[in-house]
Amino acid sequence: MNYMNYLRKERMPLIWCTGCGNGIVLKSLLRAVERLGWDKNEIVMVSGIGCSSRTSGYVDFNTVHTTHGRALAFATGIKMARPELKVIVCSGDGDSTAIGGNHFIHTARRNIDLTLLVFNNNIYGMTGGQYSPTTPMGGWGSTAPYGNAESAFDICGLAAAAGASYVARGTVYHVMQLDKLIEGALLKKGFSIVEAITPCPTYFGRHNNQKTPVAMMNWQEENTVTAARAAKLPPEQLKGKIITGVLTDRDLPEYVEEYEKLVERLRAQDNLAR
Amino acid sequence: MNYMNYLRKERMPLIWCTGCGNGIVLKSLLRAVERLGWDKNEIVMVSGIGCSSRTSGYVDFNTVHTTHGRALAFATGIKMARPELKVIVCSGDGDSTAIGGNHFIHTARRNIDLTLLVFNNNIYGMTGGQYSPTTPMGGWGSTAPYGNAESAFDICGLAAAAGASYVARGTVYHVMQLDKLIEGALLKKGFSIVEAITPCPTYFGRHNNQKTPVAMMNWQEENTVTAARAAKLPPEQLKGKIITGVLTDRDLPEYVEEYEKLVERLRAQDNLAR
Amino acid sequence: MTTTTTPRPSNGKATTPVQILLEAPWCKGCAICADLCAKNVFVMKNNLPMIVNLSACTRCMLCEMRCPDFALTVI
Amino acid sequence: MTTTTTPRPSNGKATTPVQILLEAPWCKGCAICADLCAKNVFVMKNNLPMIVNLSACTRCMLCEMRCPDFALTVI
Amino acid sequence: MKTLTPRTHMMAGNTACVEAALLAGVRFYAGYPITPSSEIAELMARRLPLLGGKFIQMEDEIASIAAIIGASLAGMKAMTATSGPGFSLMQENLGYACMTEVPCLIVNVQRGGPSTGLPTSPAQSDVMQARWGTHGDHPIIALAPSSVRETFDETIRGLNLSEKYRVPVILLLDEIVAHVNEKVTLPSTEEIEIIARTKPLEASEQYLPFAHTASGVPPMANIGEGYRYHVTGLAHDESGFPTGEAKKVDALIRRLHRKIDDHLDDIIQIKTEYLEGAELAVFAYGSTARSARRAVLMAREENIPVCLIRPVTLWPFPVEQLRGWAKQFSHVLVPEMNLGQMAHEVEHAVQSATKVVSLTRIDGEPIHPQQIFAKIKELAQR
Amino acid sequence: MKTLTPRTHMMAGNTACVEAALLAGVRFYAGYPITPSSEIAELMARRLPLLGGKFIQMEDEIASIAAIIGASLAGMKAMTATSGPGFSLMQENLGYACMTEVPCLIVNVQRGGPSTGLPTSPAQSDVMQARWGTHGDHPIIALAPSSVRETFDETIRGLNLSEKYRVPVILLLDEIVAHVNEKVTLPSTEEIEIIARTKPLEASEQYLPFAHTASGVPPMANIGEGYRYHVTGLAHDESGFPTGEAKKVDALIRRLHRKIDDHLDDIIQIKTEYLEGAELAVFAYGSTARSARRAVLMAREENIPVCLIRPVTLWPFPVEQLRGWAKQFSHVLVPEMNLGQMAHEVEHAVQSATKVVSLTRIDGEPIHPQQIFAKIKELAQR
Amino acid sequence: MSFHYEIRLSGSGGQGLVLAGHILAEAAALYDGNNATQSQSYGPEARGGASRSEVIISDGDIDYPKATHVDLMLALTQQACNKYVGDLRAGGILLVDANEVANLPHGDYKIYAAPIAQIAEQEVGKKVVTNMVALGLITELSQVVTTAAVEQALRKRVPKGTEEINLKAFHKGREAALKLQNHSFSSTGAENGALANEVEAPFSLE
Amino acid sequence: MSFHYEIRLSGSGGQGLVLAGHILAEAAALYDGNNATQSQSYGPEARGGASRSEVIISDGDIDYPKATHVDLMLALTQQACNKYVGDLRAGGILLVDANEVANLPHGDYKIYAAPIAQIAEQEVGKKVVTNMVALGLITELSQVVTTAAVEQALRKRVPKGTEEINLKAFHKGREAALKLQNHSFSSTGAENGALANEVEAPFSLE
Ligand SMILES: Cc1ncc(C[n+]2csc(CCOP(=O)(O)OP(=O)(O)O)c2C)c(N)n1
Ligand SMILES: Cc1ncc(C[n+]2csc(CCOP(=O)(O)OP(=O)(O)O)c2C)c(N)n1
Ligand code: SF4
Ligand code: SF4
Ligand code: SF4
Ligand code: SF4
Ligand code: SF4
Ligand code: SF4
Ligand SMILES: [Mg+2]
Ligand SMILES: [Mg+2]
Repeated sequence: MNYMNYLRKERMPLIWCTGCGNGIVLKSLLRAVERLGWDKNEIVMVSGIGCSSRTSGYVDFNTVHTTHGRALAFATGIKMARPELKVIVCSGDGDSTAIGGNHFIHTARRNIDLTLLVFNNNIYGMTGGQYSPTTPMGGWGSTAPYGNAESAFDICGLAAAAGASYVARGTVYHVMQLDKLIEGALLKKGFSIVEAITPCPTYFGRHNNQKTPVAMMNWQEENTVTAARAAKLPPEQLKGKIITGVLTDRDLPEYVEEYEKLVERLRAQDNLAR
Repeated sequence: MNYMNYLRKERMPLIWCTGCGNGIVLKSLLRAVERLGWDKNEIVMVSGIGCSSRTSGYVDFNTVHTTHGRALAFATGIKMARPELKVIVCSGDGDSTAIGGNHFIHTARRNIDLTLLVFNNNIYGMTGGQYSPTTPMGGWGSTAPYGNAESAFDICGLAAAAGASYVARGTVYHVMQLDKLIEGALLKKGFSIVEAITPCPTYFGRHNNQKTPVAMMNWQEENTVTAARAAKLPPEQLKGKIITGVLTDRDLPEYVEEYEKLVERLRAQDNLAR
Repeated sequence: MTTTTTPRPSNGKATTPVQILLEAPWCKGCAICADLCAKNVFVMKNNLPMIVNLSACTRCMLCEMRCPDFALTVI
Repeated sequence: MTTTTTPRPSNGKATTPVQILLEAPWCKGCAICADLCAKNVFVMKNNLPMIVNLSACTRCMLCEMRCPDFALTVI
Repeated sequence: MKTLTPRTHMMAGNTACVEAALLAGVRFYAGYPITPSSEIAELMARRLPLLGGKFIQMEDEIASIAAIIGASLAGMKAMTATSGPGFSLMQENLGYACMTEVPCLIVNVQRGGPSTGLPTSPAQSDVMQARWGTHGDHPIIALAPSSVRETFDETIRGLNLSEKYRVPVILLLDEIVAHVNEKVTLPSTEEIEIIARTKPLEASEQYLPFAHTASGVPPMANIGEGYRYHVTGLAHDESGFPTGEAKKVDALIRRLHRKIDDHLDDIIQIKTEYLEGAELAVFAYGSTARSARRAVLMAREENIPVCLIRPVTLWPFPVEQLRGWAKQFSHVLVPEMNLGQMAHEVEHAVQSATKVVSLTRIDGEPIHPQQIFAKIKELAQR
Repeated sequence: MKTLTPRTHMMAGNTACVEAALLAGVRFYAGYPITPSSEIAELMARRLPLLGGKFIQMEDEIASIAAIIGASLAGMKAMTATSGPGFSLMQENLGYACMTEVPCLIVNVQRGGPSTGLPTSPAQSDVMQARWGTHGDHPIIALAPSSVRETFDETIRGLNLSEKYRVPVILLLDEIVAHVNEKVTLPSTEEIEIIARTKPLEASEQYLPFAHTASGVPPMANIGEGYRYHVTGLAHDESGFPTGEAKKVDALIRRLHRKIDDHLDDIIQIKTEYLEGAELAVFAYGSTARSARRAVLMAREENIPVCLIRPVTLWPFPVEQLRGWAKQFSHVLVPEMNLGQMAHEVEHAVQSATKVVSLTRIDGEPIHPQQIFAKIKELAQR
Repeated sequence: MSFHYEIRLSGSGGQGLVLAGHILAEAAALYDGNNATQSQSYGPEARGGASRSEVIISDGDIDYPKATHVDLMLALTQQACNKYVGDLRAGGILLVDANEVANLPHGDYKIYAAPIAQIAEQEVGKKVVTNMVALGLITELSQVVTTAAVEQALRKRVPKGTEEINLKAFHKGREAALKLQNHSFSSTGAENGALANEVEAPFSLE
Repeated sequence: MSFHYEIRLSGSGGQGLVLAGHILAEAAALYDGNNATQSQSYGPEARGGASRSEVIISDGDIDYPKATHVDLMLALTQQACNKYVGDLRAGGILLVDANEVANLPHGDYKIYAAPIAQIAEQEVGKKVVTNMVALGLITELSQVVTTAAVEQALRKRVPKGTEEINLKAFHKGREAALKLQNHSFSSTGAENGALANEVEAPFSLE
């Protein structure tokens, strides 16, 4: 496919570091959009602040680069105002689960029809490698020089517990799978989230024994198990492994629709009253 | 027991409405404290803003009535600063899961050794009955005059997914069970939370077909199933039911302890280096 | 402070007399004590619980535990 | 823009010639394309992927899909 | 019994605010309840669905202002309402709205502060915060009506200014104006002017969403109208993309201010009574202006030559107007339910052309006319 | 090669801030990273565990300030650091610290605003926000050092003032002061005065945690020391419990201000060079004062009678000092990396005793000495 | 001739005094053609304590919307009476519920005591209409609103289907007032402090 | 005699120029006893673009800590050269990596071109010490710091165990400078615009 149909070419090359996985996620998203044949005028990309949140600057959609952690709340306003728009939110692990954690769980609870792509590089890339809520315990961060003492979030588990319709996890190594997961998310009615595991070679890899972008890609290969396979493996073989695939896919009431049902109910009552 | 040993008698009577369940939760907590024989000087009660958060004004502990939604963050500072203190947080459903949702999930993730009591009355009582993240879909709130279009949180499910060690749910009707749940929470190392279902007759009951405090108590009786019994019942019999009991109880790394281990590791290295 | 004392009937359980104390100024008349007592020990009168059947009391303590306003004490 | 064209070897799969295009100014030399290509089609040279074995290419597209910088195109 | 026009009602300020906003075209409300603003949310929840609009209660105030900015970008007139603590939380995104030039209305029904303070008591202690609460240099419009009818008018005017200048506008009510029920006769719809944002005329390719136009205000395309531009809180150039180039940054920030500074006449509303020949002035706003007016009337009855200066626009501050009148007065008395926040600005404006006397109250009680009257008498005798 | 004292280092402002804080006894840091303040968090994360202190990275800035207030209540000296966007988010709880009188230090390393603005560029555009960012009337202390050494000193002084007056103190750095590495010779520990909060002497039963003492500052018991009192952001009486009684509320809010207003001499630091006989003044703070100093030296070489006035304490504002000197100057030039925020305050203070000329820059570039010098020359010729 | 009349309705939350105030103000402003304001006060954070609702009626502008020289005050509870009587002007009317307010304040007041809640309960059959009984009393005692205007405002304001019972209560109140009109008295008052420890009635935002 | 000397080190992120600046400044300030400041600039939000580190050395106070009349500028990449050469004063020294900077700027500069990275790679054996090679060149070309001071500062600043290789690189740089010293030249320059589309090197906070 010709990615350039969806990019603001004059903004290229990308700002990201050598081997940063953000571009791979972006490409996967664009392929999904192309397959779905969506009209660029109807797509809105909303992002927060972070390396990954810079994605919105490159795509030729309606793009809103908001404040740190708040992208989902802005996106909720956009979607409510114009439900016919397709709203995609790009966000980092910090943006969506640290400062933005509350909007994350509430968007999931309302199950509003948005798609969230979490670029999970297990670190705050933009600000120089501080540990994030997904940095593994014991891992390095510039604010965890002796190893991180905090437990990490399972982003997907949290999204499911909060009420999201569709929850999936993929990696940039397994790019074909990622394409499918994102496409599934875009098609799903309700809140859909894809956690894309992506390398930050500059801060995460360099200090966490994955010295090169390629090493980080290979690490992904070695440490992931698909949900389908995982179901068949004994727990001890899953220790420390990342489970990929569609983890939750269910039909739950979607907020905008529920709201519109309410309006229609009122209209009907109103007509009745006349 | 003589509750007065733990109360600031000069602040009585309680500010709460007739039949408000907050006092029942408070009593249950005091009984648990008495059974444990804790020293009042070592107990800190931290609360946010809301009817339930007024609890801190009545108890003869070290009490901090903070800002709306932030009690857990204040409590984290207190606990980190003085780990030997027993820190109990009292909060409403709105305080802890609406505006305070982010601190809720992060406190759970860090699994810091605090106990959180959520007074869940399914509404914002203090400000006049607006719907909360736990108001059932279709229920009334002063901002949901036609019925709430949002899905509700499962507070306990969320806490567990975020990483809490101990998660339990009780009701003020089942007050003996509540005592045990709270005692279990106080004793647990790590983040422990008890969701206490409690009536707000003034706003929730009045408008949601539970006209009196007694009707609300009876509603609790009729609509709860213990986790033990629930395990044996078919799903269709559990529909709409509230599951009570200890829902999660596990040993996970506790933050303050992990931090102190880190400090010790550093000390050891330091000694080695000398 | 209303104090009502009566010897417990010898139903094979406790033998000390039950006392139920009401801190009337704190009672808000919610009727939880009265309506949820399995033994119908109280009736509500003038917005306050009035003891009408103390002898039936099993000292289960539930009325005390459920009184939201620290107004009832069973001893 | 480096354009390399070669007829595909007839290994029973595709028959049109594979082309791999590099938008050199966008390439940052991460080596993902080169090191992860199962067929070792590239080697890194001067921080850029250099095609050394185009005939081995199976047109799996993975190098293109994984190039983070939109620098590689396989056609 | 007299017959009144059907536009005469007993109404509270919070209600008037909602009715005016709906009339002005607000169709999106996001908020988080807080006393004494909650009635605005409650009424919106009741009214909006019936008008095909959207009401959403967000998880907090940060999300609330974010949602209205989003909705406004998508083309809806949008607003929120809160009080001090919530207003503090909105500051970051308020700055975002300034920087990205997104029209919206933020109502702050002031209550006693700081912190949780006195949640049900009136105050006027967020007026400086309204100007300076968010980080970085930014322009702001803030309006402070004194009556229910004026709340109605200023809500509409605030929304109009917001759309016209692409700025967030802050409506500063206080608990008294918000909650008092009084008799109002609303204007007929023909009397009401409603302004909508200017749309671009050029094609998408030529469109500069943050153009340095002569007026300072760039036309605004809504999301979904085919313009596909970029919106960011980073310093940006006319096209909307981030820039760190000093010249472009300078041009942006100065234009943001120019939008307001070049249109002071349009934005500033300041009302006076008995100005002519007055030797003393009372400068008062919001509900305090009601007490001040009563006090001025009492003083006039005793032939004290005192006038009332009543700014309805608090920001931009009416510096020129005050400076023009200042010489005429021996004193300007500034009663306010705070510790002299506007008195400081008055003092700055008049530059020792007259003495400024600050009358403060921060105990949760409104300032009584008698208190102001006593002070006027004292000043008249100096 | 010369031999220097072991206290001489090349050090950046952010580093000096950390070292000073640790020396002054800070043992608790909670923060959320943000450019250009992140080095403070990173250094704290490295240093605190080695000193038995606690470092925690919170989920956001709201939680960060909440955690330090909690830790301070529990008896630890505590601080956080952030920049504009995070500082905006801290406003609600900053007001809580003011209301509950909890000592703590908040560092705001200023960067270009509004909104995300210019994250890596210097600015001084949060000085008004530092004063007025939270809702409600509240007093504040804000300090703005110009050099690395002064950052060291003011960090200690800030912590001291915070403990002494039971107030949150804001240290306003800018990106330049924070990031420049320069040669500093630190004071020896004997030269450093460290102040800790006053503890109550009375028994728990007699203790009034918010007593209206003569100094205005009530002694403070830490959590766990047996005093078991109540802390609330609601208006409260001397015992700490909520009250709505007008008299008590009034007494509380006025005492909170009195604490500061009665101790201006202790709190205000303002430095001058060449004041005597000067006919022109440059009023500058933070890193801009460095350029101003250079410009003044250049002008002095051309025999222009200009002086430098350099406030280190920005809030409370040195009104009296300025007012005292004002008559001596034909002009006061106020260069600052914002649109004239302090120039406005200077203008207020001098009350037309002298003309105030504002020199502004908001494009992410520091103000160059040459730019100030040119302006001085121009003013000298007027 | 210009007039300015201040009415304060006090009691505990949930007694419908805000509604009564609304009706009074609307009657005066919308149907009698005067000006009127109505306002209420809350305790901290909306819970707790005595509650009051105030109505000012005037034929001129009403600048200051809070009552300060109250012409007529209603007190349905002792606590409210104690707390709010301070602003009642000398010579003003104090209307109390005879069964609730035992300790009458000391002062130059015209005091009327009627068993207001009891009338509602026994003569109308519903305690919730206590506020309307009080409204009837106030209408007659104050003479600042016309009966017809109050009737109209009341019909508009009360929930549909409850108009008649509310009107009945209103008229019972008026009748009680007519009986009382010659029976006002003053009191030497009791110490207010005596009641300090009394339970605070819960308050709910109406 | 008073002096004030401004050095700008430019290249792309990750080339260790901040460290080189630190060493230079510490050498001057801590071991030569002068004053010095060191500062660096970042792109927006810490990512992207060319990077620079600046050192000012003086025997007096350094008020303004940013370089404005640069006496010596190092450019390790073409992009950095284009972007930052503007502040190089007339007659100032421009030191470029000969293999990287093909288009030399037009101007009254003393230009020295050395294969800096190549020296590191080939003569020292590690490309990462490019910064230390540059440091050696600068030490000799500028003559504002003593070799001994730089050696001391370098030993203190580089990671333990790498002192020798870094020192080796430093001295290789010095040697290169000594060879070059008579080989500066000026250039008529190329159009800068030609390179506008070139890739921006990634930047990382060091
Ligand atoms: C309110 C606020 N706090 C902090 C920051 C600083 N900040 C910018 S991005 C970021 C974290 C980025 O991490 P993540 O979201 O994981 O994105 P990444 O850069 O790793 O893609 C932080 C802390 C900010 N811009 N605003
Ligand atoms: C920042 C902020 N926003 C809003 C409020 C207003 N407020 C006070 S309590 C409350 C909700 C209370 O609900 P909950 O936590 O469930 O407590 P409850 O009163 O039901 O016990 C709200 C919205 C506030 N005080 N501060
Ligand atoms: S810092 Fe990390 S996340 Fe950011 S651009 Fe570089 S590699 Fe990517
Ligand atoms: S409003 Fe509800 S939660 Fe609050 S005190 Fe009354 S009954 Fe309890
Ligand atoms: S103790 Fe039990 S049986 Fe006795 S009165 Fe109370 S509830 Fe009834
Ligand atoms: S439960 Fe308590 S408050 Fe309720 S009626 Fe009984 S004694 Fe009174
Ligand atoms: S398409 Fe596949 S086989 Fe061909 S070069 Fe790319 S990765 Fe290698
Ligand atoms: S993957 Fe792309 S950026 Fe990386 S080396 Fe290959 S072409 Fe260059
Ligand atoms: Mg990240
Ligand atoms: Mg609640």
